[in-house]
Amino acid sequence: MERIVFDAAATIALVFAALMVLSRNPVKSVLALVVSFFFLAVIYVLLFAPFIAAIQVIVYAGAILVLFLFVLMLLNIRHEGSGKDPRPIQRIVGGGAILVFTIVLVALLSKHGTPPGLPPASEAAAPHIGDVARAVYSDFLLPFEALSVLLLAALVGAFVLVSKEHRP
Amino acid sequence: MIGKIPLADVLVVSAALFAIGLAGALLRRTAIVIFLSIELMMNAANLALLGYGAALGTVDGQIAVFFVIAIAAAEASVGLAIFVALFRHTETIDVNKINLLKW
Amino acid sequence: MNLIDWVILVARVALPAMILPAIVIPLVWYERRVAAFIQDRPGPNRVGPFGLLQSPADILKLFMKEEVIPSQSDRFLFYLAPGLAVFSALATFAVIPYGGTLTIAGKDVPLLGADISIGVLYVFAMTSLSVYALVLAGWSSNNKFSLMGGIRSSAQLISYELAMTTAAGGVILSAGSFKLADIIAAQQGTWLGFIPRWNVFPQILGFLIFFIATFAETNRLPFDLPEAEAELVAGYHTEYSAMHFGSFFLAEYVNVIVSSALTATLYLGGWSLPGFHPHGVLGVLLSLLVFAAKTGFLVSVFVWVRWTLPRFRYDQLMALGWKVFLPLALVNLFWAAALEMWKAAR
Amino acid sequence: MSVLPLWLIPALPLAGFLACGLFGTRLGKRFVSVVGVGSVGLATVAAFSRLVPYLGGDHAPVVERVSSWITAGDFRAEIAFRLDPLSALMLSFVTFVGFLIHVYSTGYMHHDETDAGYARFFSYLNLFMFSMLTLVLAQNFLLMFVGWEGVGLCSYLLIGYYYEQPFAPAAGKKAFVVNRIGDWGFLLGMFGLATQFGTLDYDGVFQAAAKDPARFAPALTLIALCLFLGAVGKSAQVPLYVWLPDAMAGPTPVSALIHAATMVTAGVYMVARCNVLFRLSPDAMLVVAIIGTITAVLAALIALAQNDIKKVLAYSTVSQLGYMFLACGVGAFVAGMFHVMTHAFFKACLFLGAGSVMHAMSGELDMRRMGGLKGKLPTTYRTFLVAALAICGIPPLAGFFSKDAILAGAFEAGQPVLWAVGLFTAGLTAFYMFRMVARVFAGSFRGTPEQEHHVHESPPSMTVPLVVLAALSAVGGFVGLPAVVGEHGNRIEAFLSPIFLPLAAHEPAGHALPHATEWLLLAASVAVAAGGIGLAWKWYAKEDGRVPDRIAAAFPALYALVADKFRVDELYGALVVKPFAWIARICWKVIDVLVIDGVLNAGAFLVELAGDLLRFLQTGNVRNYALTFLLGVVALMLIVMGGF
Repeated sequence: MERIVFDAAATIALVFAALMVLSRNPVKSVLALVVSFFFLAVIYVLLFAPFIAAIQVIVYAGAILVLFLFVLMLLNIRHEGSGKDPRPIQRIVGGGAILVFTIVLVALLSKHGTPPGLPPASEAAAPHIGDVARAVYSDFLLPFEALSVLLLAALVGAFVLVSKEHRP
Repeated sequence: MIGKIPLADVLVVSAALFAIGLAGALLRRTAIVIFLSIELMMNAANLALLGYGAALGTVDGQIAVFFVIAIAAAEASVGLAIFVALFRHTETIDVNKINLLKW
Repeated sequence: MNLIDWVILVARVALPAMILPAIVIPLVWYERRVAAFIQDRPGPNRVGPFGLLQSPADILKLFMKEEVIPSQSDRFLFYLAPGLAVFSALATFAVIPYGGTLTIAGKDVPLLGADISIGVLYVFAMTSLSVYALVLAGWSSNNKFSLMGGIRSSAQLISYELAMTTAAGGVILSAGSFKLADIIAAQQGTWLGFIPRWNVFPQILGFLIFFIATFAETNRLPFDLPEAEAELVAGYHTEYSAMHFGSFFLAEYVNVIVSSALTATLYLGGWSLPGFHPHGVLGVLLSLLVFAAKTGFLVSVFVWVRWTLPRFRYDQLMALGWKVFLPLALVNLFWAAALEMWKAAR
Repeated sequence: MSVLPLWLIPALPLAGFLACGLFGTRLGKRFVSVVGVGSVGLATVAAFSRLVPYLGGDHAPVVERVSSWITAGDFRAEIAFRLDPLSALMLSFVTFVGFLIHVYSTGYMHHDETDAGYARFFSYLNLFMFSMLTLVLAQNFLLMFVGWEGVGLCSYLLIGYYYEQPFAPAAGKKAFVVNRIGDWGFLLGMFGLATQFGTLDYDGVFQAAAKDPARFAPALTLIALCLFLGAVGKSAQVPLYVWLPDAMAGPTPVSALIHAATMVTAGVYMVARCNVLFRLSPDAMLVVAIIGTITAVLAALIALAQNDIKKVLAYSTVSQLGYMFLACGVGAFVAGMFHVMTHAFFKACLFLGAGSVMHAMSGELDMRRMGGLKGKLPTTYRTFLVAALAICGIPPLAGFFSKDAILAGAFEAGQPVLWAVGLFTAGLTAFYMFRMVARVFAGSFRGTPEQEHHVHESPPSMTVPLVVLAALSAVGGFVGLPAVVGEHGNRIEAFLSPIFLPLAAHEPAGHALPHATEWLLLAASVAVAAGGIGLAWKWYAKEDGRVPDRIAAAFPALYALVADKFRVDELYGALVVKPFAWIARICWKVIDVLVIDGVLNAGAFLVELAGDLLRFLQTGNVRNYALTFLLGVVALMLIVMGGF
C-alpha cells in the first residue's frame, strides 16, 4: 500500500515538475508546481513527517506559490516570448552539463547514498511533532529566533522594494 | 528502508526533481519560472533531508526542512518584490533582456 | 478490515460529503428569508410552504441553463476552478468531529471523517488550497474583472490566513494537540461550576479574530472583495454560468458551514456540553444536535453580518488584516501561553 | 602600632597629579597651590612618620606588598615597596627637598603663568614626585623601572614646559632621546638579571649573587655595565651628559628638583642599590670610577667658561655627579650616597638662589649683566654664599665632609690618580663657584637701568626654602664626620652599612688610613678649595675679570673650545645624528617611497589590470552565471566521483 502510494505520488510529482519546466505559460507552471508540491507532501507523510507535509501545503502551496501567482497576475505575464533563444550555446552547454550532473548525481546517490547497515525505520520510532517542537525551542532556538528576524527583514525589504512612495 | 520504501528510491526521486529544477533554472528565460525551478530544487533537497531524517530516525531532517521552508518564504517575498520593481522599470522579466549589470 | 469496517469508513467519509451540500439548499432559503426580515420585506414565499421549495427550483434552473464559455479562456483551468472550490470546501470538513463516539457492532466509531494527528494543520492546508479555485477562475476567464477578483482573493486569503492561523495557535496551545478531538476533549467541564471550559471565554480575542478571519476566508461580506458586484461585476465568477456558477455558489455556502463548524469546534466545545456524556445512539444523536445548534448559531451570525455591514475598501481590508488582526493574534497567542504557564505553575 | 602604609607616600602625589591635571585649570591657582603643595606635604609627613620610628629601630628592611603585578610562568613581579636604610635616606631628602621646592614654586611661578600653565606645572611636578618615590621605594627592578621611566617622562615634560619657545621642546626631546640610550641599557641589564636570577626582586637577586658569586660571575660584568649605562644616561655622565645642560631650559625649580637634587641622583642610587653586583665585578667598578672622574673634571672645566648662571650650575651638577660615581667606583658607596644627600641640599639651594636672582632680574641669565646684587638681595646672597662654600668643601659645611669622604675613599682604594684628579676638580669647583658668586653678587651692577630699577628680594615663599636649604647645607655634613674627628661620628656609615652585604668571596678589607694621612688629605682638599676661592675672588671680585680675559685672549682657540663645551654636541651631531638622519632619509626616500610604495602601487596596478580583463566575465546575464556555477559543481562532483 505505502509502496504504491509512494510510487504514484513520486510519479505525479515528477511529471508535474517536468510540466512546470516545459509549460510555456508561467501561470500553468505555477499550477503544475502546486500539484507537484502537493504530492511531495504526500511523500512527506510517508516519510513520517506529517507536520512538514502540512507546512509544505500551507506555506509552499498555500502561500508562496499563491504569491507567485499574485505577482504573475499583477504583472499580467502570459507567455514566454516565442522568439528563438538568443543564446544557443548556453542552451547546448547547459543541457549537456545538466545531463552529466543528473547521471552523476543519480549514480552517486543510488550507489553510495544509503549508509550501509541502517536498521529499517518504523513510524513508531520516528520523531513526533512534539519532538520537532522541542528541538526547535531548545537545540535550535537561536537559529529559530534568527529566522524570525530574517522573516521580518524580508517583510520590510519586500515592502521597501515595491512601495512607490519614498523612492530615493 | 523507511517503512516499506527504500531510502535509495527517495533519493533518486529527489535527484530527479533536482535535475528537473536545474533544467528549468538554466534553460527557461522567464525570471519567475527560473525562481519556481529554484523552489523545486529546494524541495528536492527537502525530500532528501526528510528521507535521511526518517531513515536515521532523528528529528534533524524535519528541523532542517522547517528552516528551509521558512527561508524559502522570505526568499520568495523578497525575490518577487524585486521582480515587481524590475518589471516596473524594464517592462519585462526575461532574464536575457535584463543585463544592465555587465562590465 | 472486514466488510463492516469498510462500510463504516465509507460512511464516515461519504456521509458528510453528501449531507453538507444537501444542507446548503435550506440554508440559501434561510439566508434569503433572514435578509428579507432584516430589510423588512417578505422574501421568497411563493414556491412551496414558506417558499421552502424556492432553492430546489433555483438549482433546477441552474442545471438547465445554457453554459457560456469565453472564447479566449483557458478551457481546462476554467472547468477545474469550480470543482476545486467544492473539493477544498468539502475536504476541510473531513477532520471535524461532528458527534460523540458511536458503538456499532462492538466497534467504537468516532463521528468524524479522519482522526489524523495534524487535524488543525490539515484544515489550514485545505483552506489555503481553496484560494486556487478563485485565482484560477479569475485568471482563466480572461476577463479583467475576473482577474482583479483573482488577484484580490489571493492577497486577501494569504493575509487573513496568517491572522487566523495565529489565533488558532492559542487553541492548539491550550489543548496541547493538533487533533480536533483532543481540542474538544480539552474543553470539557466547567469553571466555577457554571462557566463551560470553552476556549471562547479565556481567548475571546482569539475567537473574534478567528471568526472574523473566516469571513475573509469565505469571501463573505464585509470581506467579499473578490466578487464585489459594485466594482467588479461579479469578480472571479463573472464569466461563469449555469452549474459551474452553481458550484461556486455551493462552495461558498459549504465554506460558511465548515467555517462555523470549525469555529464551534475550536472555541465553543464542538459537540460537547458541560456535564453531557453521550451514551448509546440517543446520546450520539443528541451530540449531533448540540453540534448542529452551535454551528447553526454561527451560520446565523454569518447571515446577520452579511446583511448588516457594508463592504470594506481593499486597502482597509489589508490594513485591518496586517496591522490589527495579526498583532492582536500575536497578543492572544502570548496570552494563551501565559495562561498555560500559569496553569502549569499551579 | 599601626603605621601609614608605604604605598601611601607615592600615592599622595599621584592623587595630587590627578586632581591638578584634571581639574586644576578650572579651579584656579589657589586650588592648585593647595593641592599640589599639600599632597607633597602630606607625603612628606607620611614619609617622616615612617622614617622617624625607623631611624630609632633596628634598621631591618621593611617590605610591604601591595598586590601581584605580573605572573608569567615562573617569573613574577609584585607591586611592593621597601624601606631600608638606603631608600630611607633617599626618601627623607626627596620628600623634604621636594616639598621645599614645591613651596618655592608657588612663589616662583605665580606671576608668570596662566591658570592652565600653573596647573600643568604642578600636575607634572606631582607626577614627578610620584615617580621618584616609586623609584626610591620599589622592591624590585621592574617597579623601579616604572619610576625610572616616570621621572624621565616628567623631566621631558618639564624641560619642554615653555613650549612656546623653540629651544625648550628641543631640549626636552634631547633629554628624552639621550635618556632612551641609558634606559635601553637598564632594560638590557634587567633582562640579564631576569635570565640569570629568574627574578627581579632585590632580595632575590642580591642574596643569590652574594651567596654564590662564582655561578653568576661570567654575566655579572656585562649586567653591571648595562645597568651602569642606565645610570650614565639618567645621571648625565660622560658620554651621555649632554642633555643636562640643555635641560636648564625648564623652569628653575624644576632644574633644582629634578636636574640637581633628585632625579639625576637616581643613577647613583641605582648603582648603590646594586652594589653587590658591582662589587663582584672589579672591572665594572673601575669603569664606574673612571667615567665618574672624567665627568667630574670635564664638566668642571666647561663650567669655568660659562656665563649663563644656570649653565654653570648644570655643569657643576654634572661634575658633582661624577664625584658620586667616583665614590661608587672606588667602593665608597656610603660616601657616594652621603654626597648625594649633601649635594641635594646645597645644589637645590644654589639653583633656587639662582632662580631668585633670575626672578629679581626679570629672567636675566647672563652673569656678565649682573653684579653687585649683594645688597639688593641679602637673603639670597647669604644663602647662596653658604651653599657655594658648602659645595667648595669649606669646613664645617656639608660639602666638606662628603667630598672629603669621597677623596679619602679614592685614596684608600689605592687610586692616587683618581684622587689627584678629584682634588684638582675640587679646586676647579671652588674657582668656578666663586667666579659666579663674584660675578653675580660682588662688584657693580652691569645690567640695564630697567633691570636695576626692578631688582627686588623674592617673597617669603621663595626665601624660606632658601634659608632652610642653606641651613641644611651648613649642618648636613655632621651626620658623616670622618673617623679622625670622632670614632663614632660617622653615623651615616653605620646607618647604611646593612645595605652593603658581606660577600662570600674574599674582598681585600679596606685598610683604614693612618690618622696622619687622613689629616693630610683633609688639609690638602681644604687648601685646594681655599686656593680656588681666593683666586676666583681676587680675579673677579677685586680685578673685575681682567686676568681671565687676558688668558682667554692669549689662548683664543683653547678658550673657544672650553666655552663651546668642548664641542661635544657638535661631535655627537656629526657622529650620531647626521648618520641617523642620513639613514632615515634613505629609509624614507628609497625604502618607503620607492620600494614599499612601489610594491603597493604595482600591486594595485596589477589588480586593476586583472580587473580590467576579468570584468568581461561579467556578462550581466544571470543564466551565464548559473551555467558557470553548474559547470563548477559538475567538476567538483566528478572529482568526488573519482574518490569513490
